[in-house]
Amino acid sequence: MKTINLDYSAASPLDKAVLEKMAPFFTEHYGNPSSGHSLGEIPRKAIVEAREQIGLLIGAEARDIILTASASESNNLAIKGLLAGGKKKGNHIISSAIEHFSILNQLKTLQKQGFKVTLLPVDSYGLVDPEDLRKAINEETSIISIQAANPEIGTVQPLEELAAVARESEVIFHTDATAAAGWLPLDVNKTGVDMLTLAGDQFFGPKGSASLFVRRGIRLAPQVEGGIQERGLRAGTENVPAIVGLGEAARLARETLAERSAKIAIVRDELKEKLLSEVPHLHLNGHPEKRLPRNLNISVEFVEGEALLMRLNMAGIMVSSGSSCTSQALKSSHVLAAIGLTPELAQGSLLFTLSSENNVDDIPYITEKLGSVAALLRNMSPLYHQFLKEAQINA
Amino acid sequence: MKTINLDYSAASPLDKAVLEKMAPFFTEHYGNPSSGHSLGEIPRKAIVEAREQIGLLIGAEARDIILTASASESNNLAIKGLLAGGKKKGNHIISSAIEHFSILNQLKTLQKQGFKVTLLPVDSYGLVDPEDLRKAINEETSIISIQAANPEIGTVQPLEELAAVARESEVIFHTDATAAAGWLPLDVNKTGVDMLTLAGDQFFGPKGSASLFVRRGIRLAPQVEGGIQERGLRAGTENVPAIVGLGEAARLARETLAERSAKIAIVRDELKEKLLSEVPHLHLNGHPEKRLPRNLNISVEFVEGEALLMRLNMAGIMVSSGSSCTSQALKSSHVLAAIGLTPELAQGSLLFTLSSENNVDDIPYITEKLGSVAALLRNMSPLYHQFLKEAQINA
Amino acid sequence: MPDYSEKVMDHFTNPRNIGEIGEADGTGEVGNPVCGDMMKFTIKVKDNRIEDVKYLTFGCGAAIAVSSMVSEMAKGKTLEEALQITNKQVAEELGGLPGNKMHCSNLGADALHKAIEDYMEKHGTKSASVS
Amino acid sequence: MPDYSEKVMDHFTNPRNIGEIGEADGTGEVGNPVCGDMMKFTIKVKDNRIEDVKYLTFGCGAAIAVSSMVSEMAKGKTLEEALQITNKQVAEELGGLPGNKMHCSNLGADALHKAIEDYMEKHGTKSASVS
Ligand SMILES: Cc1ncc(COP(=O)(O)O)c(C=O)c1O
Ligand SMILES: Cc1ncc(COP(=O)(O)O)c(C=O)c1O
Repeated sequence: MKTINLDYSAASPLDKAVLEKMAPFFTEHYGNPSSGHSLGEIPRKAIVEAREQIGLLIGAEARDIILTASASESNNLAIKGLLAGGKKKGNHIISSAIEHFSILNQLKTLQKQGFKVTLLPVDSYGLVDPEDLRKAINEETSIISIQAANPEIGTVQPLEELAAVARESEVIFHTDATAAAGWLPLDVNKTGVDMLTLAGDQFFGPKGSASLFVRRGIRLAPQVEGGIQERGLRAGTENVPAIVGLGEAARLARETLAERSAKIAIVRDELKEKLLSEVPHLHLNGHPEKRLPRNLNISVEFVEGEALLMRLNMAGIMVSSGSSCTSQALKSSHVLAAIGLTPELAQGSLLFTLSSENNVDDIPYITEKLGSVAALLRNMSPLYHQFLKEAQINA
Repeated sequence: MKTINLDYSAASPLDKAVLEKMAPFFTEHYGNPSSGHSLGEIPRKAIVEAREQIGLLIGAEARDIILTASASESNNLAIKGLLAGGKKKGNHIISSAIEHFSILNQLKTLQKQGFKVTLLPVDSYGLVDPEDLRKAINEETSIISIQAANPEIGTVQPLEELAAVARESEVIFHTDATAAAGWLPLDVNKTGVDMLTLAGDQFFGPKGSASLFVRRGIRLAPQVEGGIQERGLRAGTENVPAIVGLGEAARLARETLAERSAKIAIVRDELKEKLLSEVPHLHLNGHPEKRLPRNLNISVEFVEGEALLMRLNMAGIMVSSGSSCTSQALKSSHVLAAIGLTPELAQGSLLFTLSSENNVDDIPYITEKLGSVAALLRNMSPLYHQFLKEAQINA
Repeated sequence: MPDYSEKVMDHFTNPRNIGEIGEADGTGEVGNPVCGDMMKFTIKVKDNRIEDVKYLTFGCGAAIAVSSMVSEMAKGKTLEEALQITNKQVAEELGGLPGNKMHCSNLGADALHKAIEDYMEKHGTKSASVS
Repeated sequence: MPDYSEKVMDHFTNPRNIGEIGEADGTGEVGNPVCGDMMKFTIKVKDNRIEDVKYLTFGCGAAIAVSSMVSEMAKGKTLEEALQITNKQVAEELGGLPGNKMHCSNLGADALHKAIEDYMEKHGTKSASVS
């Protein structure tokens, strides 16, 4: 059976060209970039180049890029690092209700340590209102962290406006751009963000490769302390192949971004249209236009996500869901709750994230399968039977 | 010109067999182990297997292994994680004067936060005295962290005795086994350590792969907060290829450890004998017997390490040094200072770490080159000229 | 796929006894959409035996398999026997359930018991042995 | 190798004017083994000019190259001209030095100046312009 992966944000294959660029650094140019002898030279130069490419993807200079091993690590370095090492204004932090757990969970810890946290609400599309941000800022506000785009519902935030509000009040603005980088044009200077997180595995780079842009003058306390790699901000022998891979993935993403995103958005839009028009009782989550090009999030009314996911999996179709059963923490998506979705619709949510591997030819099959799976599960759903009864009564 | 790498602890080539095992996880089995659909299955199983292999290398169970991205990260998780998340006895920490910076630098930070730190001294061989440890423990002592072996002078600590002292007083004992793992037999239960750090790149596994063994019942606060990977102790999408590589490297290390270590020690010993007998004014650093099988550390009197290193490099021989000029932080080795070496001898130290690639056939060339390079640099050394004058006067 | 046993996968793929008995003798509902699983069991009782049992389930793979398994286990049993069925037994019959599915999804026996209770209440035979 | 310029590598590989002048007119020493670099400059002065200059250096590649470069720059210069040589100029002549080598290793001009001072003191011509 053919496999149709529609869950590329969970994991994507490493771009073959990226792997090729990485390959010599495993066994041939394996040296430590800190070495004083010549085995360190090629790795050292390769890191310089990679850092430049990562910078170029977001309009930053190479020397302002701190290399880490995951978006989670970058996010932790940005917020905890700033609050431990920077010139804090006070004990207040602002973020949004729909951030990734690598933001939200550190905020919980910081709260226990005495920090005050404001989580800005979002509207039913998942948008943060810059006016809400303005009102939330006070003299104690040390950092604002708002994502560039949401990985689940795909909604893209008005980053420039949000960062402008932060700048007016001279509050440091961090953005978790993990879901956006490589898919949307990003420029740290145009948008005026002070720190930015990105991860290579979200745009066909290697797992274990990520970075944090830190605007010059901002002081962070390292979270992994030890050697003075990354200007003392992140200790540990450099993972040269991963860094080289991130650099190459960033270069490829920058060079093909507009085209790649546009192409994928066409397939995504077609899929959306087909699904919404042919399968009854579907509900689009997230913003209809302001969304990541590869992202589609749909709730299938009356049924639960894991069951859907398993049935689709049996048909070779891979998706993910915001249902509690599919989450490792057994909680349904906080993002779907924040946009006001009912628990039932949140449980029945399906997340599709596409790649260039997906094409319109598969859409009829996907539509047919989602239709039949939904019908089958609805047939055994007490909620659907109840709906039918109520519809009969109303009729 | 032939290259003779004698600096394998700085970086080693990835074992080809390990890379082969990793390869399918880049592009084929690229799935996210947390995925609910079948793309997550093979990666998930691969991680289970890798975790088992890592455990086996140190006599631990798979479920007590926390995967991280570097030894530095593991060390930071062990100490800061315990002090932030565990049931602390008090604000006292014991470590040794010759730990890696990923231990020492966090201790500095913790000191600023109010913790009291005792750094145990070492003797001229670099050994910590268990009696010193016993005396240093008080009712406030929450954690003891002493390395299994020193990466620079190679000295192997009496881990079992040290851990026994800790256990008597019911203090948690962490060991940074980064330099020892894969080279010396380690068993967390026989030695009675509570936490153990190791890193794959020290035994031909991939860069960016490391782990922390945490004995059941010990509570740590995650340092990278976010998703609930690694039982909530270390967030971030699993770096599957790196983990698979670490597992395979651990398996190979375990299966060949005794043989590999013995073979390399023979070459190392031969090199030591030849150098010490044929090049005048050399000085062996570290313990003559209780040392890592691949490690040799020698001070070349009257000359400075970087100059030696560069001259040897020009002859195709790669080594490193504990001199200030070769350190990124521009400080000469704290380890050599702790064993009481004079600044001059510390500046002239050379670290050789071998691998199976090295063989006795190269020893005459290495000896000859070290001899001629030392002579050449001594010829321009004010310290050597002074020594000659004093020798003349004394004669 | 989650780490489900073959038996779970079989019951999930081919769930037995789906539906709602029109004029049920007893009805039992557990769960809600917040926790992610809902089950509605309906039973037909004859001569103190469960003559027929059907269910509707909103929930994950485990919840569906559990419902199906419970329906099979209950059919033909006396009410007293059926009341002895525990969630744990159901999980065991299914070849085990992943640890994180033991709580919220493994409610089939509870739903069945509620249906039996409902029947007993309606027929004035509410037993003290209801767990 | 550290990121040394070709000129640094040339002077490191083929250092000029190594040695110690037996009956030197002036001697200047800087550094110590703690910081990692030591230089001892000896000069021969004739008609207010540096007729000969030699050095002994314990130190890293940069320190050796700096010593060698300073010796070349100084030779033949008047004492006043030689006193104008700055560490910065030496680094420039060498095509630059890595940032972390600018401080401890770049002391050649200082050692030279000390040797000139030594000469001037001995000959009672200590000048106010000594930097
Ligand atoms: C004993 C010891 N601990 C920790 C580390 C840190 O390793 P990494 O730089 O890979 O984090 C090293 C590195 O060489 C080491 O030798
Ligand atoms: C917006 C966002 N931030 C952070 C992360 C964390 O990434 P990782 O698990 O690679 O650390 C993710 C992961 O998907 C994400 O989507």
